[in-house]
Amino acid sequence: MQGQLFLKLQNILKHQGTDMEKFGFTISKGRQIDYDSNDRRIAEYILAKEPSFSLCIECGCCSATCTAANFTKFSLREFNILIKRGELELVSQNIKKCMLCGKCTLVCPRGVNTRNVITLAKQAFQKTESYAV
Amino acid sequence: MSKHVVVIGGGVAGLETAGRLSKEGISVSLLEKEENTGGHLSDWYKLFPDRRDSGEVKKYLDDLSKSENVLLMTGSTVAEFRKNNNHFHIITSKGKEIKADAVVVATGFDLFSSSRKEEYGYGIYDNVITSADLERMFRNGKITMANGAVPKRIGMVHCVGSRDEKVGNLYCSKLCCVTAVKQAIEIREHIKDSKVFCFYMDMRMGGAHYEELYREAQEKWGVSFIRGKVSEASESINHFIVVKVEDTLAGRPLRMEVDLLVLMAGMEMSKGGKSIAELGGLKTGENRFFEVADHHFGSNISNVAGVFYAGACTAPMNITETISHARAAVSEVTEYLKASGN
Amino acid sequence: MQFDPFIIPFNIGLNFILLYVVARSVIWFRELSRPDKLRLQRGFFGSAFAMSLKEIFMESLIHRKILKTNLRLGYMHMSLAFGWFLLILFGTIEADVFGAKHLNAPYKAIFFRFFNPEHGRSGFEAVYGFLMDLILAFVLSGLLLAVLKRFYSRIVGMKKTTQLKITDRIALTALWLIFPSRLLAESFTCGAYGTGSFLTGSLGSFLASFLPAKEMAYPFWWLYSLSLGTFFILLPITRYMHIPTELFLIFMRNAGIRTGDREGTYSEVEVHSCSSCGICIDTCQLNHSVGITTIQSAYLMKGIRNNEDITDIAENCLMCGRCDQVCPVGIELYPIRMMQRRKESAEYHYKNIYKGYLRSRVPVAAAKEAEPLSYNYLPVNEPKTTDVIYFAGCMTHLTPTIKNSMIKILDASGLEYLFLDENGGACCGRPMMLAGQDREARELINYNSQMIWKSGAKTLVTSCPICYKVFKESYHLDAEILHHTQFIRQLIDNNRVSLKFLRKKVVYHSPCDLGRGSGVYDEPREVLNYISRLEDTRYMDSNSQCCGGSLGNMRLSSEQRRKIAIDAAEILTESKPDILATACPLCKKTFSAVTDTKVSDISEIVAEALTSPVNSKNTLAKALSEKQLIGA
Amino acid sequence: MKKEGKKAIWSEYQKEIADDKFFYVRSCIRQNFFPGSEVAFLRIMRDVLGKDVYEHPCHTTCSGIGYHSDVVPVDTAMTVVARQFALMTEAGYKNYVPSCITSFGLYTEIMETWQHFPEVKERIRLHLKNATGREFEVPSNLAHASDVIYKFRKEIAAKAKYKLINKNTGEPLKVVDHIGCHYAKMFPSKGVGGAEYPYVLAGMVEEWGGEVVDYPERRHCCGFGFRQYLVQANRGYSVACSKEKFESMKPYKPDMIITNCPGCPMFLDRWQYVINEMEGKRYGQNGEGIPVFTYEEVAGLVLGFDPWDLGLQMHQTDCEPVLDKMGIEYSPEDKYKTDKNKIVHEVRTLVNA
Repeated sequence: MQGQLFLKLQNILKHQGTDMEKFGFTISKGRQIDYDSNDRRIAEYILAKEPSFSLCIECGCCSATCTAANFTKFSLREFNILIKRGELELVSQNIKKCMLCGKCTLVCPRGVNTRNVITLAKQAFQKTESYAV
Repeated sequence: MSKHVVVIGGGVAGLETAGRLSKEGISVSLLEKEENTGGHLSDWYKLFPDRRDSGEVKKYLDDLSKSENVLLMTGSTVAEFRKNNNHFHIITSKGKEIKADAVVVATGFDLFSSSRKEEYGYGIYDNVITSADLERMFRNGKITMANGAVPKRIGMVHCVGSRDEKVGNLYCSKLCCVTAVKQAIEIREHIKDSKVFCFYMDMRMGGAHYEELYREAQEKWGVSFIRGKVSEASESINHFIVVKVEDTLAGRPLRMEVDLLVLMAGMEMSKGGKSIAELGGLKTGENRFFEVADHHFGSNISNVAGVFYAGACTAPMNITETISHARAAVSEVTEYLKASGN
Repeated sequence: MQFDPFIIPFNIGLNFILLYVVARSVIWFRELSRPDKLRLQRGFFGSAFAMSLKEIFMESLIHRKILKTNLRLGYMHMSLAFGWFLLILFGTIEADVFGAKHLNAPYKAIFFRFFNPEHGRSGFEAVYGFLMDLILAFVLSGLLLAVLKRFYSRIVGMKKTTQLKITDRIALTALWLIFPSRLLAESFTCGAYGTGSFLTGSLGSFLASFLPAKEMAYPFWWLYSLSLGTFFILLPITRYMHIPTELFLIFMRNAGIRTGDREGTYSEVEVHSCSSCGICIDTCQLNHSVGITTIQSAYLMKGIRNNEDITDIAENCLMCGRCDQVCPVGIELYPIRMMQRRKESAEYHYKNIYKGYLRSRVPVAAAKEAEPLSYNYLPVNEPKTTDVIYFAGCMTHLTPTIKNSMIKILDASGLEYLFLDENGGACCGRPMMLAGQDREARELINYNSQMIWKSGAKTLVTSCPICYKVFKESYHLDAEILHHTQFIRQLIDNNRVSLKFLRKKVVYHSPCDLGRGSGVYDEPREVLNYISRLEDTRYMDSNSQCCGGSLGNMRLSSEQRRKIAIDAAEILTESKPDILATACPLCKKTFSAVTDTKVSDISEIVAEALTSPVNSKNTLAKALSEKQLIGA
Repeated sequence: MKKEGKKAIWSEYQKEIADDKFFYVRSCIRQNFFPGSEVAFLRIMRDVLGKDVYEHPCHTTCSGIGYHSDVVPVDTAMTVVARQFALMTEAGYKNYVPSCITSFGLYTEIMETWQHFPEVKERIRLHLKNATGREFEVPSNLAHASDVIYKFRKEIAAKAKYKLINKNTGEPLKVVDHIGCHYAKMFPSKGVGGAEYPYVLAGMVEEWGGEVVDYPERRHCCGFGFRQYLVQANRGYSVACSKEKFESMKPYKPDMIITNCPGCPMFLDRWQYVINEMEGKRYGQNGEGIPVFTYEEVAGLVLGFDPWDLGLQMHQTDCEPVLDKMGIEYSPEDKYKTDKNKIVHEVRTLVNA
């Protein structure tokens, strides 16, 4: 234990090491969606090719019947919203969990072509390398 | 002996009641505190759900109530209100004394004064307006920000002064949601590439064709609906309004700058109604609207025999319901007059 | 030496097209895969050769299939193709018999009248002349229909014909000029010399009566040669390339070569054998019900030939396979469209060079490094060993009546079974495949296969035709794969279930993936016949319609799907049946939303007809049914 | 921005503040956060304004810091508060003035509770009797120290030697006012100007020549929530809150921040140093920080007290820029000299870090 403590102190004195080592805490990253600085081109891309995307009232019927959601954390309702808000991190990591089985399209009370939305989203992520799936 | 009825309030309900009563051969004195009748109707631009011009309904009501049986007294309120052996003595603020066999209270509603919701900064930040202000802008055909520029991104805050314990109004005003959707569509029609955001807790689109209007707003006009009650609005350095809300369906707080923020003010018991309640000893409910005798088959009857209610003074109502409620009041009055036989 | 300058354009055109066709065939043959080369060689010398000749005669000349589907359109094609063939054939004989030498250059046969104006005055020559005129009239009648079809397609009973490209237009005009210019040329020559038969002779003498026939004839002979020449030159880059290519196709098909799922010579030959005749457009429900007329197979083929961006065309299709059934040229349209959907993962694709006269194969950049697995979140658990596996499929979970009926039937059968995806298993992979994403589909296929192998099942029963087709085609299972209608059929045969007759008038909608997709037509109808009064409908079995709910199409809006479903349901329930039966959860869900007639799956009707006592515990059912068997 | 809108709200929230004979109660932590403030308050009240401010030697903490950290049960807190009131009654005073905003919040809460539930008050009376034998009276007027300074802001302005005005540009200093959350957020009617647009500090600033800045995150907490900064694991939230505020006020280029709570000046001042260390960001103009003051310090500066007597050298964000702008003479050399001019330990500040 002594050695480790000494190393910690040494770091503090020499001003290296991460904030965590120097201060014992870091500045918490906010969870706020900053709508104005987000990039919503992927949402616009999807909306242009699939107009029914605008009809979603976020009722969650699709996520309820989802085959993948039965096994893992995957909510199409949440992804639709996050895409519209330009929060793409979570979506790009999880979108390939979808099996395209089509149950969501079948149950959607607003007739949103969810299968096409997912496919277009995947294409869009492929195109923008920062979120390559 | 022809009967005489006093109708207090010259809005939609008052005009409809006066007109229908005169058709039954009953003479009416119609008291209206403003200089002209129509109540809020003359503030509206187009009406939901079919977005017809409000002038058409105004014209219908004016034609209906223009008859020699109806004595219109504008600019006068009720100073005194006494009832003795089922006659009513009413003295108006202009000193005129009226004797009547029955009274119909049609004092309607007042819009919630949005400045009471301090955290939204109405009256403080330049670009925070209410839905009534927006209707006026539509009527004059110009939607502009305080500095005259055309707004591109508009936010609409639902439930301002309704369903809100902090301002003492627990009830839902029922019509702000559909008004917001209607106005969102009108904004999109007036301003070409504008973008409208509605911040709602629940979309209460219960009336006929309301849901279709909601769908049209999404499908045709690309209006975005974000579920979350706006916590506060403040002004950024370039006079945009910063809206802070939690996007509850994304489960994360959200910050957004809008050019114009429209507060959908709810409906409250009117100031005139409150004074009539005191003068006439009329009971008001927990939400301060008049307490009706029975919610199913007595929604026009008050706790004082001979005094009847018509329209939104009993509860938030749209124009269709107000007119039907007024017609029901007329049938209650005629039945009462026949029964009392004096 | 009979020669005249006007024959030069004809000769150039003819030699060019012959050389081109030979060269093209050699290239195509060289690019064939080894097994296909062997098949083709064996095909040339075996019985397939005779079959091919017969098919060439019946299809390329007579156009038997088009005649069967649309008489007037068939006659038009037959008269042009068969008529022209006869003209060439008898023209050559004429040149041999009556000409100076026996073996003549082709131009001598085609322009025989020019070189022998005096010919045909009497005896046998006149009879032969009459025959030649008869053939010419036959061709001209077809030509007349073709011209009218172009401007008013109703004449030939076609709602819509394909739009044409510029080169197509020029080639078409050249084609249309060939026979009229021959008629006029021969008539003027006959008019000038007083020869010719009923057509050329009478027209000739009529014209000669007020025109200087001798001088007028020569320009028409030029026109005749020029139009032939242009037509031959332009042929390779127009849809008329289908004329030579189809011969090559017929030989390859009869030799046993199939399209497979990779672009190659056979798919290239198929793409160039499409004559854009428009029959696939006419039969497509997207055309009738939704008014979409730009995505049908004719445009897909044209798009591939001209290297256009056809993602929209490739993806907006119900994949119902109806156009496959009616294509007169017999092209396997379904696999070719799937190839276009798998564009990203293809190893190579074709590119036009020399303005489309030739196409070269271009290797596509190697696929990205192995992508991380998409479905490693699926739980790997040990299924219990069993003989029979019931795999409901995603869509069946949305139609619980089917699931419950199947459980009732399985329990009643007394067989030991495992309901593999009872609480929602993984998708069978076919919808992913339909979207052209094979790699992810393969992952799902492996996942499901593991479970099925581990269970050691001998029979796999599924309720969804979409799953059935992928189990059959892409899974490598040793279990026997049955759609539940086949399974019920087996139960009835080994009378494991006893069913009562339901006095119900039933019509059967054959789901695309079960019928056309997998060839299962009989068992569903037999089961229905066994327990109810099954009636026929306007479209049955291989040309039954699609319900519109297909997962093959990602682009249709819910409104468009409804229109297709409404039209299809209307036709199906023309005879006011009690029940519209089908064998697919997706069809059931789509139809039940658009018709008042009761829509049930065959399993539901069977469950209703079950007489033997049903109980949920297998063992108890087993004991009972054993007793019943002994007792029966 | 329409000023009348705010004035209309301010007029609704007028508060009754006593004008003399104050029973002053100190804060537990303000001495070691900003040592000069409480002394300055007493000096201003007694020497400058000539008010009677009595400080009972035996008064203790109000136990609010424990109560808000779930360490002290509410009955105990009430009994401690009752004892404070007992000291006040014994000393013959009726106007209770706590120096700390959290205490003010707790006193208001307890007095409101007693008013609505008299039986609780009797129970506490019994507790106090058993524990200390003392009797207590509820003060007739409760006002926070900043309310009192607000009440006499005009008198202070009259005696002012300096103004909150930039000497060389003549422009009023742009001041961000940050009100402690416990001041009015729980009981809006108990704060001057209400909870949304509190006027207690804005009144002082406008009276002394400054201009108040209204920036979007003005309602945001400064990060001093006990459970945020006490527990190291949460300290990241605390500095993140301050950062939100700094990012939001930066465009307005404020000259200084005025506060009235023990925690806000501490953290708005210290976190500027930490953020500079962690992210190298500074929110003031030309590479400086934004100096943070308590209202007593500002009053002292306006009255011409020596900055080092006010304890400004203890700030980690240097105050010299404001002193220069206001034109206050001060001697940099004896910044860290005690009255026996012995050098005390030098504080590592933002600029010279």
